[in-house]
Amino acid sequence: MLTILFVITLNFFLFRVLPGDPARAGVRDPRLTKEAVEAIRVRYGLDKPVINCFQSLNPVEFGDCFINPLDTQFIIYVGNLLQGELGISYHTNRPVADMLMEMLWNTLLLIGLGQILAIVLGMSLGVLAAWKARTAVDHGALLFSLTAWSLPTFWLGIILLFIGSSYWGLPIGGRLTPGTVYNTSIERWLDIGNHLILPTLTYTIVFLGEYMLIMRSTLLDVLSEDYILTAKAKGISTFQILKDHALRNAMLPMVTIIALNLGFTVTGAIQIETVFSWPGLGGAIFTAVNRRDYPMLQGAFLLIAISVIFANLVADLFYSYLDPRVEDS
Amino acid sequence: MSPSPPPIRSFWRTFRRNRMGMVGAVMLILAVLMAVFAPVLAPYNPYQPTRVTIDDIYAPPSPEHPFGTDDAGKDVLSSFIYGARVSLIVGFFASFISIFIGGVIGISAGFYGGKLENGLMRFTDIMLVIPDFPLIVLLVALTKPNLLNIILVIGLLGWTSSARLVRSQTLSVKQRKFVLRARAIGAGNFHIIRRHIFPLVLPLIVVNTVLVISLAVLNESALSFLGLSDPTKISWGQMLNFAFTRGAMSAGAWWALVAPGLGIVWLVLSCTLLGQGLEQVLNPRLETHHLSVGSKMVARMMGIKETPAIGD
Amino acid sequence: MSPIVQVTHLRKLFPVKKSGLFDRNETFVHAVDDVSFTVGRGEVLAVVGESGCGKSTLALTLMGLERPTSGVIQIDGQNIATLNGKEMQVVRRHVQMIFQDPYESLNPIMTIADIVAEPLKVHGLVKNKQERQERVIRALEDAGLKPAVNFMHRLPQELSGGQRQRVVIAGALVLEPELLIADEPVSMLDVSIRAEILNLLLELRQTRGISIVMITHDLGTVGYVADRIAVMYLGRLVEIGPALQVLQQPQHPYTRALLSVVPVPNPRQRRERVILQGETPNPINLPPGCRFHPRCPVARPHCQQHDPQLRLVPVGHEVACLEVTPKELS
Amino acid sequence: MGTHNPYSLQKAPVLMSVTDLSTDFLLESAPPAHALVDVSFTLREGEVLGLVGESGCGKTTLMLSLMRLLPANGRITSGTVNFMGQDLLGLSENAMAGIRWKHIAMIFQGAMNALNPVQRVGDQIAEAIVQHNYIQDKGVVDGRVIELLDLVGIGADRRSQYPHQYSGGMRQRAMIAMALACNPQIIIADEPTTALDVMVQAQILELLDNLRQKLGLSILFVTHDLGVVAEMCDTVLVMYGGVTAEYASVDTIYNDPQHPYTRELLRAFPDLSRPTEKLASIPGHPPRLNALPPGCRFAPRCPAVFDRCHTEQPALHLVKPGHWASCHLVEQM
Repeated sequence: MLTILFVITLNFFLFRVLPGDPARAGVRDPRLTKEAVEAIRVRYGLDKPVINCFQSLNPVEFGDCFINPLDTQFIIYVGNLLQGELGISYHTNRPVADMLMEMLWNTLLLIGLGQILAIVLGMSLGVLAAWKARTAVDHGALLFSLTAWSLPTFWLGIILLFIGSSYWGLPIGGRLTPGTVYNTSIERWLDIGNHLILPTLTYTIVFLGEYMLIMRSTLLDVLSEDYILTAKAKGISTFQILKDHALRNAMLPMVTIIALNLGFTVTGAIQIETVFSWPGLGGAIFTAVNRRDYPMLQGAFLLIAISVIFANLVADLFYSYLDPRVEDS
Repeated sequence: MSPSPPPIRSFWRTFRRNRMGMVGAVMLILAVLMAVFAPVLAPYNPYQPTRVTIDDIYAPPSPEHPFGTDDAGKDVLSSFIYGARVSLIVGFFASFISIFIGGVIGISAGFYGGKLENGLMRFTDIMLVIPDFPLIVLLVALTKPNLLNIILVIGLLGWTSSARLVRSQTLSVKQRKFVLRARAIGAGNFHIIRRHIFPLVLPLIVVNTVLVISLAVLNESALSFLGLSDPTKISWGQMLNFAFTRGAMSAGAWWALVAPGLGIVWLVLSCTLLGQGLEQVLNPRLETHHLSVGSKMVARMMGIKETPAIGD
Repeated sequence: MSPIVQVTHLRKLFPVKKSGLFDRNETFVHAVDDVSFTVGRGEVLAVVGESGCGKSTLALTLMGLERPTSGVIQIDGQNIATLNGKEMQVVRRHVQMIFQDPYESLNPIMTIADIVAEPLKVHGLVKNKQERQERVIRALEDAGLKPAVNFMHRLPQELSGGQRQRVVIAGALVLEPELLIADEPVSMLDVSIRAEILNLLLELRQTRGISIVMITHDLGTVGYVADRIAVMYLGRLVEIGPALQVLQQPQHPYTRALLSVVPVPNPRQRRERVILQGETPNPINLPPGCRFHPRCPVARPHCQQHDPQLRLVPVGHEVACLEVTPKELS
Repeated sequence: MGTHNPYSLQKAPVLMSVTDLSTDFLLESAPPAHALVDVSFTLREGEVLGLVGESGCGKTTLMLSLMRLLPANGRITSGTVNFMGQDLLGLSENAMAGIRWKHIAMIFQGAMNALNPVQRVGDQIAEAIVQHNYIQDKGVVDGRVIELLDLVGIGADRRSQYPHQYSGGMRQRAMIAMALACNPQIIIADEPTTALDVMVQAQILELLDNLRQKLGLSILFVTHDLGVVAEMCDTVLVMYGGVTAEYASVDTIYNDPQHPYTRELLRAFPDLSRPTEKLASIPGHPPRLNALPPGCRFAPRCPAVFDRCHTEQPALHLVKPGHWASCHLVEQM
């Protein structure tokens, strides 16, 4: 809760402190008269003081401290937020909330699919490497993971795009093939799926390495614990020991890492969506930065931060389900 | 009876045998050498304006231009060699900033505990939740994308995970009995941090620095790729940006895409390997076969905990 | 001569964190609760008890590493609670501590010489290198590490457990203390080398007149080292007296039970064993009356109501039990 | 606790006999360490054999060799372990897995680490039952778990708790209940009371002794505590540096020890019944298995050492029926 409050505050003030008058930057048209600019400022509420005592923060202009705090930009912003109102895009003049929602689903599709694949494949590879520790299988998996981790996301995307579009006949980007008429929704989904292959593959490879490395090392740690020896002494088979005793204990650090990684997923999304022209949040952030579309950026940040906070909460819950020791400590 | 070798020398002796770490170190040294001696190594000076004809644009590799030419008809090899400089400078300086902040916050939070720790860790957790990269993009875009700003922004936002790591290591060192012994002697906090905590947290900081460098390099290249590079400096990310946005793909000019990308992979991989190797050396785990017996028990069996000594 | 340590009504409580947000009733762990005793000069006092009885907290409080909740600790006649930082440093020099685990209590990256010299540096006692070196050598040799030059440049992990414990002792001796607090000094060592460390401590008592407070759970060895034994249960002293008297004629039912279950290395000797059921309860919710009554084999109803105080049984032997009748003073 | 009548014990059938068992550890940059050299003993029905020694003496190696649970770098180089008419060392891995816990179960030191922290205690006990008895009916298994917990004095309602909710003594009891799950003939107990307080130790020892009598168990009791051995065991195997120093009945070991190490160890061990005598110590320290002295492994610390000891490891000599010791002095007698 405190975190969300902090994020909202940071989000608001960051954009007031940063250089460039939003109105002027947002509508870069030299033909606009002073009056027109002023009208735009009024329209977006930028004529009001930022907060008590400060008329504006960049450049810093002190203002009246005894005004009604409800009539400041900050409180209006928070109030709008509480109503699900994220402002209107400077660029498209559409409500930010609507735009974000559209893109959120696209991004979630990409991130979700990529993460699930990366987690499943990475963990399996990690288990395999730990089980066959110090053999060629282990060394091979290790080298592959280290290399995968070292690949710049966007570059991998470019290379896959290059190969995929010239040799495998995969689409060069976007979400749907332009100009296609779909007879059924299945056709439409198939087209989306076709467009998803390369970005998802990029995403999976980039994250797979780290999950594999973590899984391998925690599993090695867990397997050297005395309770594994107990299980072995009980006559339990290797497979069952891995399944019943080792994996659940090794999952504990994995969950933490996956939760921490969710912030990084956005990093990946920005790069991948830019390379593949995927109409998602990441690409939108990049476009909005270039266009100085402040309401859009603010909205996107807030959405991402809240999603990450939420995902962390879920991870915490999952963790306490996995580890009975958490409740009592 | 010869005295035992100083820790540095015994560290080197073990590290030398670590294949992964050595490969990483050699790769990193090669990259640094290439950056330092760029003017000697590069066949052309990429900063010098050149006259080009249409044939020079995206020319495939040839004896004159071993890596081909780019969209402006410039030699890719030369740009590639000079490009290493930006990645290395940003990588090193940004990670030093991150590690310094992370180290100070981590050690003070872990050592002093109480309200200070609560406050600092609260702050760290919040910073950890806010996704770095969009913020980096935004800050660099809205300030001016020059080398200093890029370093500062990446450095000032990249300390959170280090702070957490250093804190947990500090906590575990603090629990150890020799810290209690130092207190019993009457040593003050500053003495304990300097003599007992910091030296034992240092190995972790070293490993972490190397890994943070690789993250900084990745972030810098991604920024440049998105067009947010210092326009006065050639960097690998910038080369990729130009190639990607100026038709290298449709021209089939793979050479303009491959070299700078591999450069980034080379640098990041060298740091990753070095980091892994350092970790294995500085923080050794008994990697005995797990499915047969606990390594703790092996240590017990072998009497490893106790080493035989001299003089009796 | 005044005793080196005088502890009166010492109490150390640790607050327990409550999970309930609105629960304002704070609860406490009663680690040490109303403990009084003295340690004479040149005396070895052993404090025995099971884990959780408060003996380690007692040691830390004596060292000034934990602040007492109430009560007075006088060392050398000075109340350490009222001392300022500088005066406390002086007291600290005269009170040194030896720890249980010699594998853990030495910093693994410092050489033996650095470890032993550290107290000198902390207290700024010697100005030049040569004097420091001499004192380090003397301390090492006094602790039985001869010749000292063979050890000075080594790292702790190159020494055996016994040698490491000697380094810890040397680090304490270098400040020429008057009081040593030894927390389980031999429990982590192999049986065959325990005696050398214990004998070394006794020797230091002989040659330097150092007083020792030894915290231990090992009833087997206390008879060899201690002049007096104090038995703790749930934060309280239940019995204190001359070592042989406590070992051979224990008065408190807890002491008796404890002594009866110590395994004796002689298969021909059969004894009546008093095995108490259950385990020491946690020191948060203390039973009313005598703390020991729920597990006591001789408890009677009045034990639930009255909290017994230490009383003299014969001279010098005190017991806190309602069921023990004092003998005639002779 | 009653020591068995040695005469009745000698008539009891032999359950397990171990001959010349040797184990090496392969080391990365050194010749293999001989952690266990030619150890032999027999374990009869109902017998408690004490395995005594200090750190690094090979007692844990012996225990793991018997169960064939050595780490990957451990190799059994010679010997036989005869149990129920078959050599355990010759069995396939699958057949050995069938022997483990069903016939030979273990109790470990520090039960906290030996119990899986994220599994309910009851489930961990049930796992062993299901594994070896192929019982699928949950009610039957649960009934057996309750029965086992009752046997060691733990209430049935605590079976759904996790190890961290147990006290140290309770965990060790749960470990014992788990060991009894398949009615094994032999229990190997590795320092089962080392980390516990004296009173809890007494409770656990009493429990083990009662169970031994009630169920007719044979116990291989690994410990460094000579007091516990005197109270618990019928026979004693004293180990030093991976070899057998002395092997005899408990009475002989304590009252007529022949090996200098046994004698010195007994003198170094405190005895509450003789609190005034000065405690002796053995100079030096136990050898590390990868840095063993040539000749007799005890020679560097032995008070009765002579030239031959530094060059030749003495073989195990029969002192008198049922009493072996490996010392050149014994041979010369």
